Amino acid sequence: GSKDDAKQDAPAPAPTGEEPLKIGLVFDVGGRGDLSFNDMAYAGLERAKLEYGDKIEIEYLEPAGSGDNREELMRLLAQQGYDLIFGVGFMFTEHIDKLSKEFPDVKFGLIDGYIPDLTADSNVVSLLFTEHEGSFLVGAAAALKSENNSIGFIGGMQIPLIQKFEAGYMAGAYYVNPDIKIQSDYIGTTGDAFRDPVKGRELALSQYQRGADIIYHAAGASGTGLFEAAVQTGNLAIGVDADQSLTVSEAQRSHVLTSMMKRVDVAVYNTIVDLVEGNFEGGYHMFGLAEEGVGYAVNDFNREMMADIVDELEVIKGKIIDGEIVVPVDMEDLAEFKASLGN
Amino acid sequence: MVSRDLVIETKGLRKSFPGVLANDQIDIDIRRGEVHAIVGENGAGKSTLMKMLCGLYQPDAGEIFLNGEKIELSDPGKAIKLGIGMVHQHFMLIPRFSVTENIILGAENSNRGVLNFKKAHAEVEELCKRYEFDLNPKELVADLSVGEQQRVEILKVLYRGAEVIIMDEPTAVLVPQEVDELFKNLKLLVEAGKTVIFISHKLDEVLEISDRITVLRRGQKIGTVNKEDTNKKHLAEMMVGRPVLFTVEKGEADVEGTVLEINDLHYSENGQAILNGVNFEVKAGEIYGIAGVEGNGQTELVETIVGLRKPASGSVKLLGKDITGKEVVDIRKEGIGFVPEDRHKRGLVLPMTVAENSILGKHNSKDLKKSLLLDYKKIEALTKQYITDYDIRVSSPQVEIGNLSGGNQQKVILAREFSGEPNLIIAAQPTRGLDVGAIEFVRKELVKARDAGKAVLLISADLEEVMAMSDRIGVIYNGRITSEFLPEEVDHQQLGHYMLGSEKEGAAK
Amino acid sequence: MLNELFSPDMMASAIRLTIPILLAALGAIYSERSGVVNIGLEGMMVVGAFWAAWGSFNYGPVVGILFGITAGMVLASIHALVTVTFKVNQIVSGVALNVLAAGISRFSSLSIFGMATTSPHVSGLPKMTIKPLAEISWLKPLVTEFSILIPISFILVGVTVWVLKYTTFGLRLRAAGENPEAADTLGINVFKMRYAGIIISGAFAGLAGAYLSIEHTGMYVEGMTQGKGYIALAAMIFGNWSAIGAMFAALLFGFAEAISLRRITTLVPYQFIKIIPYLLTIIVVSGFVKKSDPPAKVGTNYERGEG
Amino acid sequence: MNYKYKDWLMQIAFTFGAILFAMFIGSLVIMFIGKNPITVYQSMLQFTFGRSDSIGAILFKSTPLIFAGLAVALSFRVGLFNIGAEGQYFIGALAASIVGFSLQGLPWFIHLPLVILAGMAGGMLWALIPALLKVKRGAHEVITTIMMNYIAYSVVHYFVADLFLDKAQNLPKGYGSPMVRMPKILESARMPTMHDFVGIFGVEMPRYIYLNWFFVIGILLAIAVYILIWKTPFGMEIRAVGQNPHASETVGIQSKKVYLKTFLISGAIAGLIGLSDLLGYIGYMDTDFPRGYGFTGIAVALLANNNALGVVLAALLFGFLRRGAEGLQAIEQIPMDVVVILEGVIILSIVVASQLMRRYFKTQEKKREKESQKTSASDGDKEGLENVE
Ligand SMILES: Nc1ncnc2c1ncn2[C@@H]1O[C@H](COP(=O)(O)OP(=O)(O)OP(=O)(O)O)[C@@H](O)[C@H]1O
Ligand SMILES: Nc1ncnc2c1ncn2[C@@H]1O[C@H](COP(=O)(O)OP(=O)(O)OP(=O)(O)O)[C@@H](O)[C@H]1O
Ligand SMILES: [Mg+2]
Ligand SMILES: [Mg+2]
Repeated sequence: GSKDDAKQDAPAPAPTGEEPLKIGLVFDVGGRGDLSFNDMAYAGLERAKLEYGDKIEIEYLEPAGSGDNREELMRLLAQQGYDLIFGVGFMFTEHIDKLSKEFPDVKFGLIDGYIPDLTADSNVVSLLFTEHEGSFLVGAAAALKSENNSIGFIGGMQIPLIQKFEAGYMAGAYYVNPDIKIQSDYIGTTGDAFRDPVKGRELALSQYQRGADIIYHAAGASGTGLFEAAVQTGNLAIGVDADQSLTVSEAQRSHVLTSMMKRVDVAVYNTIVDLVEGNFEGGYHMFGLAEEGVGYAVNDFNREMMADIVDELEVIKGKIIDGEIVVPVDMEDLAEFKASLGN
Repeated sequence: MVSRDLVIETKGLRKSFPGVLANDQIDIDIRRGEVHAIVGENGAGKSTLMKMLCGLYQPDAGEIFLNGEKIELSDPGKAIKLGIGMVHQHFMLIPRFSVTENIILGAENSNRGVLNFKKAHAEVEELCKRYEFDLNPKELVADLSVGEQQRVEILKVLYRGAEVIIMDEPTAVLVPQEVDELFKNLKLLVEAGKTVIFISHKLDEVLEISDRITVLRRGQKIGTVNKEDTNKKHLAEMMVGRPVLFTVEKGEADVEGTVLEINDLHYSENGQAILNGVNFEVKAGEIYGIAGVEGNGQTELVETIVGLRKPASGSVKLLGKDITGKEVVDIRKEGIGFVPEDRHKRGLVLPMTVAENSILGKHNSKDLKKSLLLDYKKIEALTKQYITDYDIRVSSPQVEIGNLSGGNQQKVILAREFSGEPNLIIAAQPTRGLDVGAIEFVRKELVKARDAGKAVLLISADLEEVMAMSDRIGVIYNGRITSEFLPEEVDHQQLGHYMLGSEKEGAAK
Repeated sequence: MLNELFSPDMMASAIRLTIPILLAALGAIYSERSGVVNIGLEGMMVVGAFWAAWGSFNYGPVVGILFGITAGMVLASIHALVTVTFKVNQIVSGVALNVLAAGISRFSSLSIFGMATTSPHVSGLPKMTIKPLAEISWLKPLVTEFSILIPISFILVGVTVWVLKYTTFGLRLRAAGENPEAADTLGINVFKMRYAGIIISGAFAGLAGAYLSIEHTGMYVEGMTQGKGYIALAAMIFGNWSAIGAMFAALLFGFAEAISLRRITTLVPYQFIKIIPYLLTIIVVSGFVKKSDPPAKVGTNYERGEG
Repeated sequence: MNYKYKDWLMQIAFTFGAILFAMFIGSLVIMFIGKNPITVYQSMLQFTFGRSDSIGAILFKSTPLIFAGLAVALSFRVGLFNIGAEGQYFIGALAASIVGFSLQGLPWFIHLPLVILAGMAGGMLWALIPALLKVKRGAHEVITTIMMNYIAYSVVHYFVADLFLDKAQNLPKGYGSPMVRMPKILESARMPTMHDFVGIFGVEMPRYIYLNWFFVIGILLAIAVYILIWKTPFGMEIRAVGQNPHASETVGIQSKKVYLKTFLISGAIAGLIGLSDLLGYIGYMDTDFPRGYGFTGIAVALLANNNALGVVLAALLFGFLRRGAEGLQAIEQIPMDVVVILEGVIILSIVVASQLMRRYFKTQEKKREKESQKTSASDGDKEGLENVE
């Protein structure tokens, strides 16, 4: 696989005579191949490798199934002199906090996690996304496209991160159509919820059968079950994190309305570029709508489907960027938001 | 030279297990159409010899001839093909299978792997009819009595067309009526030209049924005798190597107050009444024997007395104290020694050591503890005491008890249950499966206990034992003590009669 | 609300969720009836799911299913070797196999698909619809677009009952689990029977895995078995080691799981909806236990007396 | 004695044989991915034993497994199969962390023991339900404990994500995601690491090794369990009921009570499994709390043949493998899965080898027993009758 290729290139010393920069990445549980979150991080890594070739050396690791050795793996990379190490997911927050102090010379990229009081001089950069804003747009898209006035949401586990997706999505839908019916459910109560396509499919079917005609998921690999259900019932689905129209099977493609893109790849890539160019800065990097860090996907497969609503979505997007619309991040905010719509 | 009328002949058979020479230089000859008995003490090597004849074990040396031809019995299947079948001491049946399923297993008559039950049932019925076996082919073996189960075992062998039928201690588990039934069947078999090899510890039976008798001792053949040329005493001497006493020497009972008093005890299970108002009492210094055909509530009766089962109504009093329905621990505290009928299931924890088994149940007593921990020194000393007192043959108290022979296992139970001065001893089938020497010992111990003023309740399916041991006899039938006798009042025949349901006039309580 | 909960759609969902449990539970019956506890079902499902996806990816669904079955059988053969031949504790072996299966699948997935946790999308068998019945509205969800493995699974229940009860093989298999010594003295090769029982159970578990990956979801995802192997074992125990019993137990699990996926109120925290299947199982096993009645010698390895 | 010495040699030979066999199979896997097994093993050994931090890491990793193995082994001794250690430690850790963050102002010598007790109580509570159902209703403990595991995950999630989610993580609104965890456990309830202690002996353990006193507690507990099982009357009851409940009842042991008590003790021990991580390392309960120790505990217990002291060794073996796995992954770039495969193979080959060994010893013992029986029996009556025919 590509991993070996990467390794084979590595030993050859860079022609400049400079040591290549060593970049490491530790995945969230589930690892590569989830077609969404982790794969996006990997895509960023790969793109950097492709563009910088000999200047960098990459390595990625997957924690044990139980996830209890994240910190150890990162430390091992740090000890081996890696220059920049990514932790994919907020679960790394605490570990990176510790490690950054233990290894002041190593730089860390933390995706989704927030460590207080970072500055530009810190050796940690928090890479943060406004998933609720992107979700707002696909929620609006769903509401605009729904024929039954009924849509659905499927989350992996009910945790603040996923609830951000949920709240944004619902708000977007209500914004377009305050009377829309929204079903929402979660798959499970452990990390396994993000890799249970069986429940993903059944949950999706149950929502479709109860009237929803478009469902948005934030459930990692479980989401593949949603696409299967969409095909079976002839309805639409909305992907997450990556542009999932590109990765689903041919039959499923026409059932993917759009995807809420969370550009983890961009975040990873940019951070590497900064390091290579000598511009690395610690602190917080926000990836919002304005930065194209989140957004909705339009591609060759859904362009037609989206044609009639893109204009409206762009208008909404502008309003969010301008601050005219403040997208709720949790259920409390959502209730307020909904109430404000009523007036 | 091999003579024509010999079915089986062995020459110099030898079989050893790690550390034991179970069979050594065994030459036997079995004649066609005879009942040939093999006798010997526990561990003499009888079962081993038979297992070699049926292909279960391979001899280390020596030869086996069938009808004059040398044969190799590499596995039981081969022996069956050659017409040698074995009925094992511990039944090899599957309780959850029907009679037919048990019988045809391994010799199924099938159409491309599909069983034809109709045909199989018919075949089994046909066999039953021919040898006068009373069995329902469709019944589950679990629902059969021990005697019936044995018939299934025999049918299994016959179904496979066996000419030679080997039976390992077939009567050990049977009640007298069933033994009669079995012997009737055996005679029919012999008449039909089959040959029977028969192992037993009960010399009376051996003398009754067999034509010739071979005696083994410590793995060696001591000799073969014609029935006419021998008697019980002679046989026993050959087996044990010394004279054996058959009568239990016991003096007059010195009876004192009532120890155990049972009043109108009822017990039922799954809606079926098993004890229907049992009444009797056992006094200090006497042996009260309960005679009865198995399955008339004996097991349930003793288990209710010791607290393993909870009675529906009625009372059990020990030395005047009501112990009805109490927990086993509490009842035992009142002074009961209990020798259960199934020593492997209820009597011992086989994977534990002799020492541990010797103190089981007393493990909480202060004498055996040092603060919170068990005092293994004391336990070991106590066990060693038991080992000498009860002549238990074992190298050390730390041996797993499962390695001991049945007789020695039973002695450990006796030692445990008799020590600690119980007021009442309940002994259920205490000599089952034991050899004459061990039986002698167990009986002596029971008498000793009685002479020491304890009350002894003896339950035995062995009529002879009940008659010889008891000071009073109660007959149990259908969950009730239907009659009581003094041993001199009745003989075998009569007792058998009562056991089948007749009641002594005016005796029912 | 209630009729929404117990709609035909929901029944169809319940049946789909029943199938993997049912198949693995049927497999467990063969193994346990031969006298061997198979806690490695979970692992056998995992390899079944993976290799079925691989087979289907390369050669289409039929081959995929065969691969899934074969993979389950291969893993089961190890269980047989270790427990029957080497007489290792059956539970240890099963636990180790589950570890092994997880490692092997992840490793293979990485080497073959370049991804540790998922396969590409793969096709399943053509879905079936029973046209005339589909007209009846309350039957429609049950008879349209269903996987052919669903009816096959229920047929396999009947087949299992029949094999165990009415064939020589079944009789001997059960004998090996009830009284291996007796079977041995009757010339039955206990070891062979136990190998057969275990390997058949591997085939069933592999099929269950194949159903999950290629029939239900259309791809392999690591961890997609979600402990169904253990649940299947529970279903088999609860079904009292009989195929019919296991079927009802599996249906109960499937039904409860389907309920837990149809939240109709947000009043109860969702975590408590998710425990419905497990809670229901506990209630049922504690409320309606008949005396459970395992094969007499299940869990114990057989050794010939001589030794 | 002579045979003892021979037995020892055999034991060592078998163990080595097992490890060699496992390494052989492992070599095949390693060669399959195009690496040289010799160098891989070499670097694994170097990594695990040649580094000052790895020893500490191994001991730390084995700590939860000691408790897990003990919990499972104890239940096996009484003939029950506690698959529920998994759920029990989750609830134990949950209870411990609630006590750990909520009781403020206590000195450590009160707070820490309280937290540990809470952990044990949590585990016990979760074991109580299956135990009661087993004893009162005859519900099969394998089924009920599996179900209780799933329920535990949900309950923990409810507590962590809904009820006690730590709101004090001040994120800028809209950006990033808070950790899904409860408030941090107070310092007064944290288990100190063993740095200072090993420092006394001149060993300098890196700060990031979280080896803490739970390791010592685990070893002491193993000894305690050993004594409980082999030296106390109750232990004797446990073994007796485990091996023959009928006979036990006949001699007056109340098997149901023994089942119940043993299962509760097992649950209490299981409640400790997660505490080394919780109090010695992570410091808070989250939805990502390490899973799977309960299941690994089954392998540990059975590998140790349910022997309490063997559990410690088996747990150390697993700790070694897991530490080695990290090294292989980070240094040799060998995917973690290869190590998972190795783990499975090693369990299998060790149990096969130890089974062969056990059988060998059993026959040896029998042989000795039979020999001594024969000699003790044959000196009684030598005269015997001559062949009579
Ligand atoms: N499978 C075996 N392994 C080891 N030793 C055995 C085995 N079977 C029998 N023995 C030993 O061989 C000797 C003969 O045993 P065998 O079972 O033949 O005696 P037996 O005459 O049938 O005794 P019993 O009257 O008690 O049935 C005994 O010392 C016994 O302990
Ligand atoms: N498989 C075996 N391995 C070792 N020893 C055995 C084996 N089978 C039997 N023995 C030994 O053979 C002897 C006699 O065995 P047997 O089964 O005939 O028991 P027994 O003494 O007749 O007792 P019981 O009648 O209560 O079963 C015992 O010492 C027993 O330990
Ligand atoms: Mg015998
Ligand atoms: Mg005997």
